[in-house]
Amino acid sequence: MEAGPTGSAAQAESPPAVPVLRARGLVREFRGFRAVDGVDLDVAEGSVHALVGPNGAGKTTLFNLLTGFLKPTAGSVVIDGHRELVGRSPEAISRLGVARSFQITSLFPDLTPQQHVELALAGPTGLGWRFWRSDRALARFAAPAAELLDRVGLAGHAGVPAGSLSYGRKRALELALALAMDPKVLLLDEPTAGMGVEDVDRTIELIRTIRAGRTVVMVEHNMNVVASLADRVTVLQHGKVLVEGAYAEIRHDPRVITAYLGDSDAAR
Amino acid sequence: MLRVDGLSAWYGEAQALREASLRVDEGEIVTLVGRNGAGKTTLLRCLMGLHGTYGRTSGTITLDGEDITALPAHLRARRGLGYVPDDRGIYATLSVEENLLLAPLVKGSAKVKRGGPRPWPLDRIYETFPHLKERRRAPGTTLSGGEQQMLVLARVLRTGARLLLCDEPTEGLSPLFVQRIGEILREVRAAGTTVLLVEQNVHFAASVADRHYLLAEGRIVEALDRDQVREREHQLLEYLGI
Amino acid sequence: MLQQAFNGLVGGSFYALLALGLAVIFGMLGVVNLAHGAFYMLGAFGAFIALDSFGLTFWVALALVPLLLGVAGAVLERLFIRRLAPLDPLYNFLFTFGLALILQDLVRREYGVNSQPYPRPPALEGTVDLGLFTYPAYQVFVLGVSVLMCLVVWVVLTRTRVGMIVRAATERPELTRALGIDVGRWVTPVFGFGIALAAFAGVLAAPMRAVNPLMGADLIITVFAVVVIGGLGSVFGSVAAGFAVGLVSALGNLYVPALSQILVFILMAAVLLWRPAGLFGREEAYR
Amino acid sequence: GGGPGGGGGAISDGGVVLAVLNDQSGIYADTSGRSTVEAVKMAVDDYRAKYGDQAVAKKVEVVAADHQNKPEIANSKAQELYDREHADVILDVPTSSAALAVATVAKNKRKVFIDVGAASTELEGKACNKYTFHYGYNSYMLAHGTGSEVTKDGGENWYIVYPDYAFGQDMNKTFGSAIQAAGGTVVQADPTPFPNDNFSTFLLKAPELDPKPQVLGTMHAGGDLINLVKQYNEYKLRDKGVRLALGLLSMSDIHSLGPDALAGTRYTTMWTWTYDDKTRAWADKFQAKTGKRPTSNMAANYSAALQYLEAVQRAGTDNSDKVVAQLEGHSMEDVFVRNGTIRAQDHLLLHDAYLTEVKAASEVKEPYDYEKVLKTIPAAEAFQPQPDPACKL
Amino acid sequence: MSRLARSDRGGIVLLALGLVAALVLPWLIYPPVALDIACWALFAAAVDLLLGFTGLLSFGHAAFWGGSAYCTGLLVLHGGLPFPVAILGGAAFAALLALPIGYLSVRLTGIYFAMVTLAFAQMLYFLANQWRDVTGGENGLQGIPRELFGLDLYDPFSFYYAGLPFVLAGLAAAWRIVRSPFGRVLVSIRDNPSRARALGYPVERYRLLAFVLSAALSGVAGGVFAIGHGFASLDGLYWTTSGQVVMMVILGGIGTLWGGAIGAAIVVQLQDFLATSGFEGIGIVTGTIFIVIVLLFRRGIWGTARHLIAARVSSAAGAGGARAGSPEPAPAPASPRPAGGSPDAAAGERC
Ligand SMILES: Nc1ncnc2c1ncn2[C@@H]1O[C@H](COP(=O)(O)OP(=O)(O)OP(=O)(O)O)[C@@H](O)[C@H]1O
Ligand SMILES: Nc1ncnc2c1ncn2[C@@H]1O[C@H](COP(=O)(O)OP(=O)(O)OP(=O)(O)O)[C@@H](O)[C@H]1O
Ligand SMILES: [Mg+2]
Ligand SMILES: [Mg+2]
Repeated sequence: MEAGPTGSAAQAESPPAVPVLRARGLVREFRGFRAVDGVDLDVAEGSVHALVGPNGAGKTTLFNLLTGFLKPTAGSVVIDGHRELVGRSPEAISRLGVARSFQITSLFPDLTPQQHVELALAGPTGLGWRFWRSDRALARFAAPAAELLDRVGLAGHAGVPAGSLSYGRKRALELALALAMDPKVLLLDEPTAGMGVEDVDRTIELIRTIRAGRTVVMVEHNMNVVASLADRVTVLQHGKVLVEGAYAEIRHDPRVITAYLGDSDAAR
Repeated sequence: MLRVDGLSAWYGEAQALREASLRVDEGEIVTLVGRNGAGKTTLLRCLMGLHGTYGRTSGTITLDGEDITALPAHLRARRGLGYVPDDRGIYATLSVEENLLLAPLVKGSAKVKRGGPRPWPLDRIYETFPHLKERRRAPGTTLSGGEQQMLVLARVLRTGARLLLCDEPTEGLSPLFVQRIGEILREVRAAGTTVLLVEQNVHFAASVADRHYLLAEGRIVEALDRDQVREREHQLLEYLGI
Repeated sequence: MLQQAFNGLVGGSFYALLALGLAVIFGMLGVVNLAHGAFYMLGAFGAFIALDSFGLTFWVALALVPLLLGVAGAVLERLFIRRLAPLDPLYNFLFTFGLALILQDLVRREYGVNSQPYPRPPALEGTVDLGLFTYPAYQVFVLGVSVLMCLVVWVVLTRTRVGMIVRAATERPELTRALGIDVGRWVTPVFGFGIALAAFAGVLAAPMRAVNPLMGADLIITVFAVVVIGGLGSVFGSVAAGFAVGLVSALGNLYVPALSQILVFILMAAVLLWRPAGLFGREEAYR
Repeated sequence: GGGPGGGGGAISDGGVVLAVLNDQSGIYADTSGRSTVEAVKMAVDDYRAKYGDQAVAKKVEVVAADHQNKPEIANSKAQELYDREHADVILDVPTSSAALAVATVAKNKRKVFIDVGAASTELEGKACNKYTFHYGYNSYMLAHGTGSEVTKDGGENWYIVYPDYAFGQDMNKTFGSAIQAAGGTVVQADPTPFPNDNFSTFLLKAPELDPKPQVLGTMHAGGDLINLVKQYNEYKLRDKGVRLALGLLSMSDIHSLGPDALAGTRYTTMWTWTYDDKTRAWADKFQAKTGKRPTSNMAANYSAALQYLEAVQRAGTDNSDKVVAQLEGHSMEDVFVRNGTIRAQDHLLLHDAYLTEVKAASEVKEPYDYEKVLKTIPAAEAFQPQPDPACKL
Repeated sequence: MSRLARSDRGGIVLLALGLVAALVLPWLIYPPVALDIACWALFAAAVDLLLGFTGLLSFGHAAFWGGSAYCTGLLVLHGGLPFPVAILGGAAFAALLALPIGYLSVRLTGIYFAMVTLAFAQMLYFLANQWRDVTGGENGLQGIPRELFGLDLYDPFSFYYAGLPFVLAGLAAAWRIVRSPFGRVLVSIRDNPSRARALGYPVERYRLLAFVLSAALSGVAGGVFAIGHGFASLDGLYWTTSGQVVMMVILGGIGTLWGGAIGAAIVVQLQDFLATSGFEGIGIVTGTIFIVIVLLFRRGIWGTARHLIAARVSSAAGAGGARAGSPEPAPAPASPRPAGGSPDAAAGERC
């Protein structure tokens, strides 16, 4: 599928006023090595914002900083214009409506996809603390969970332990989990990596449907995906922002081409 | 060089490979394509002798005329098989450089004829992958996803393995680097290395491969030969749902 | 005061040697060896038996006993530890717990609970002048030998290929095999070596400590605390913490004797509060 | 055993059952343990030999149980011994916590319990009861004799180190008051961790104290004691003018360290097999049966069993209350007990104790002949002069 | 879901059987021993709650069992409270104690957690040993009366029935916890903590609550035990107590909850037997049991039985196609080698 800028141009029409997620001067050092080096980032409400950049540019680290999995050496992250995220635990941040998927699949090998999603749905309700209730209370999430699994194409695998799913299906389940949390801001770390072409397309469709009413930030190396989904693209290099703009703008930027895209289209 | 005859593999009761047979000749790049869950990873693991912990297998694997079906993994590696696993397989407890230096070089012996690919010296690796040089003292798993992918590829290149079994080596790599990998694969082939490649990125697969095997539900359903590749690429893509 | 500090270091030598053995074994094999204390005890008994039944001197025992027990450890690894290695590490923890009980009881049945006599080696009877103070020669020897031992092990593990392979084999045995390394060949000697270290500490202890079946049982818990303080799985941390804990408990005995029993644990709690992974422990990376 | 207080008739359940409940697998297994059972059997033999057909207890059985040093096992086992094995008396119980637990059982079941091995004075203090007797020694006896005698012998200034648990704390207290009463001073008393294997801190400190102590008093036992003495010698404190006095020393400890390590060290004991011809004769008999020399604890159990049987004989029954009445205030004399009386107010056996010194290796003539009695401490001085007011029988 | 329902029904039958067994126990064996079994069974269930369902092996649960024993005893002795209240007080104390210990320990997992809890329990042991005025030191806290409103429950037979309700209530609570939404979260945390975190579950706090609940249940067990024996001793705080309860759990089967009761019955009976057998090798016997279970018998008794039954049921159902894994909490504790996380380790041999 040859995707052009057309798809994204249509959606880029409504430039929103307030950035829902705003990072200022984010720095993260690992024993003197600056993986993220003074990144400013504004993610507009309701947009799909892609983060691209060469390997090791600091994308995943930036994700970790945004979601509280790592503490920044310096800088701040604000959600909704007033709520500071730095200093909060990952779970607190996820309760504030910022959910993420992992670049490297991370699931509960013994639980079924159905149970995974139920668990994710139950998270914000506080049901998880009720040690005096029967676990049948979780049944009320069964139907929505099944529906979600259907949406990511896992309907036929809802009852199998996740450990025995193939890689691509695990990725789909990752996505379902992020969705289940119904986040305001959804951070997807390479959602299509390792997926077959068919699944990639389905995932693009899926992200398109779920973006309604929420903001999506994604790290992606697949330019087709970026092209067809992203309203805005930030290119990172060496922990700094190299360029930011719509896909159509950055794809011809010579700096981006030398640092990242390369000149051939061997990349899909 | 490599022959696989009637290879089947099970996970417990579930069969993941069904009588798969294939052949890889010296100096070619052969790809194995198929949808998620088709059994590609399983096949590579069987070739490497790593399926034993999951379940049973049957069939025979022959390398340079020697039946290696019952050979333990480390001896297969010494015979010249180099494995790039799909989960990368970086050691957290080793530094990047140690990750590189860990695997012993493939040496010529009575059983292994030499003359094929040379092991890559460390300098050449660092030249090719400058990222790795920069981070060579860091613990392996602190590398970014893409950097880890480079590291595993570099690791097998350094040993001078004669037959690379690569499970989705381009996954998570930037477009620029996917090109680089393509170049590297062509380069090592020129130096005499044989490659069996599992790929999802069909464009990439088509751009490097001499031949394709198509895997579906654990069966080899199609084999496209060197000359057929170009003309039937279209058909192939169609098959994969593109 | 200085003398007290020195004494603390001597006491710390035993912690350090035991912690080192523990760290080598579980940093490398992922096995927490609860029988480590029992092997320390066997080391001391080995020295005693060597002298009592075979007339072998301390010096011979110092070389021979760790060797023999190291071999025994290797056999143990081959027969049992290896079978449990692919499973949750808790199984090996429990296995070695059972082993410790058995070893202790076997020795007790044979030799009783009372301590066995063991003299100091004649060459180290006297005292040495250390400039600021004089000190029993044997204790100076113990400190010197342990420091040396720890240094050697540390260098081997971090600077040599052996250490690298062992670390790799610990983390991903399957994959390591696929890279052409015969993992099984490496793991066994490393386990044996860890045991030999414990036995070595035991032989060193025989002339200055009570040689009885229970001598290792209580020590081992303190050594656990030492390992936790030093940083989980960090060889360097374990050794450093071993000496540090020796120092702290010697000074604790001097200034706050009432607290001295729990000082180590208080120290451990403080370290955990401040750095959950221990002083030299590694933090997790999220991808 | 007979029903509590009931019946009055001769022997219940067809015989007298003596139960030895002690540690057969833990730290007391050597000083007490299974050899103690042999000692008790010897008492039964001697009783039979003495009374023959006249014996009230025609059938005497000895049973044994291992409490593994766990008070809860001692507790359940004691109940079981009384209920199911029909034990008429339980003997030994060398661990204080276990002994106290068994005392409660004895009280509730109204069956006799003669504790031999435990050092706690609580048995004749607030935990005392009508059916429980404390036989042999206690921490007062161990500490008081040594404390006052060594002080009188010129050891005026003391540095005391004691293990920081009940036994050590008691010993420290009694030692302190004995030393003071004899005109000495305790320069300092330090608790040490328990268990501990490194006493260097204390040993380095000892000669530096002001005024310099002449005596290092240690209240340790078992492995800790061995550690301490080994290190005491390592630092050559004797050469620096600091003598060693011990709270508790057993024959096997001396054996572990070798007599030279301890030569000249003083301590108090309730019995030693080398005391006189009578004790030696008994020890020979014991060795013939078990292959070992008897510890004082084994001898004490022999004596306790014998005296119990004698009391049954006098009472003409094994009824607990009647036997207790026979034991209370009774004066006795045997191979273990010299000048003994069981004090009626607190059921503590008062008897002679011995201030003892370890022989130098050159004086040792045969294996385990390590102890030299310096002075007999008369029964009236050896134990607490007054019963603990907390004891209400 | 129907599968779950079926296993629930089977569970009820088993529950009834267990209840009957609990009720007739003192008729079958010596009543004080029966009470010991009941207490240890609850203790084992509490430890299994942590080991089998949260993936944390505590080697320091003696702290809660023994700590509660002391507290219960003190409340009766000095507070003059009726023992049922004192037992609850003891459990509350254990829970309180578990807060700081848990707070420091739950950040660690696997064997490190075991080591740290072991060390803390040992610290408590030393404290109790030294703090003699309150605890009685090594002599223990003796002579705890057990009467209720003037009723003397000294007879172990009648006391068994006074203590049993506590044990049963504790077991029921453990069961409820495991089969609650909370329990489900615990299992997921056990399997992949950082994933659970990303789903919005504060992992440490969940572990801490599990730890505290487990401690409270251990406290109930320890309290009943103390009243039952009439004393609290240092021994209850010693690490061998922790070792013993872990042994019961693995003997019965990790993650089976009820297996612990079987383990408790066997170990207590064995100990009782060894005490009079004349075989002076309790350590050899216990050690051998440990080794044998760990090497050959990892599912434990209950686990093996359940596995066999499950296998028969599924083969009877003629399950075709892909074999679904058990939806119930896995019998094995935390996934093998949590550090590696690679599939080659994770999917490795399961017991
Ligand atoms: N550890 C396992 N246990 C049980 N079943 C497994 C396991 N690993 C894989 N499978 C199953 O085996 C089949 C083949 O899996 P495999 O991983 O080989 O597929 P793949 O072709 O590599 O897929 P992908 O492109 O997603 O990596 C799948 O149906 C999968 O669910
Ligand atoms: N815990 C860590 N300790 C040390 N260095 C780290 C750590 N985590 C990441 N790094 C380094 O920071 C840099 C950025 O890593 P990051 O994972 O953010 O890259 P990325 O942009 O996501 O790359 P990719 O596309 O390959 O996944 C890398 O060079 C990596 O080695
Ligand atoms: Mg990344
Ligand atoms: Mg795959």
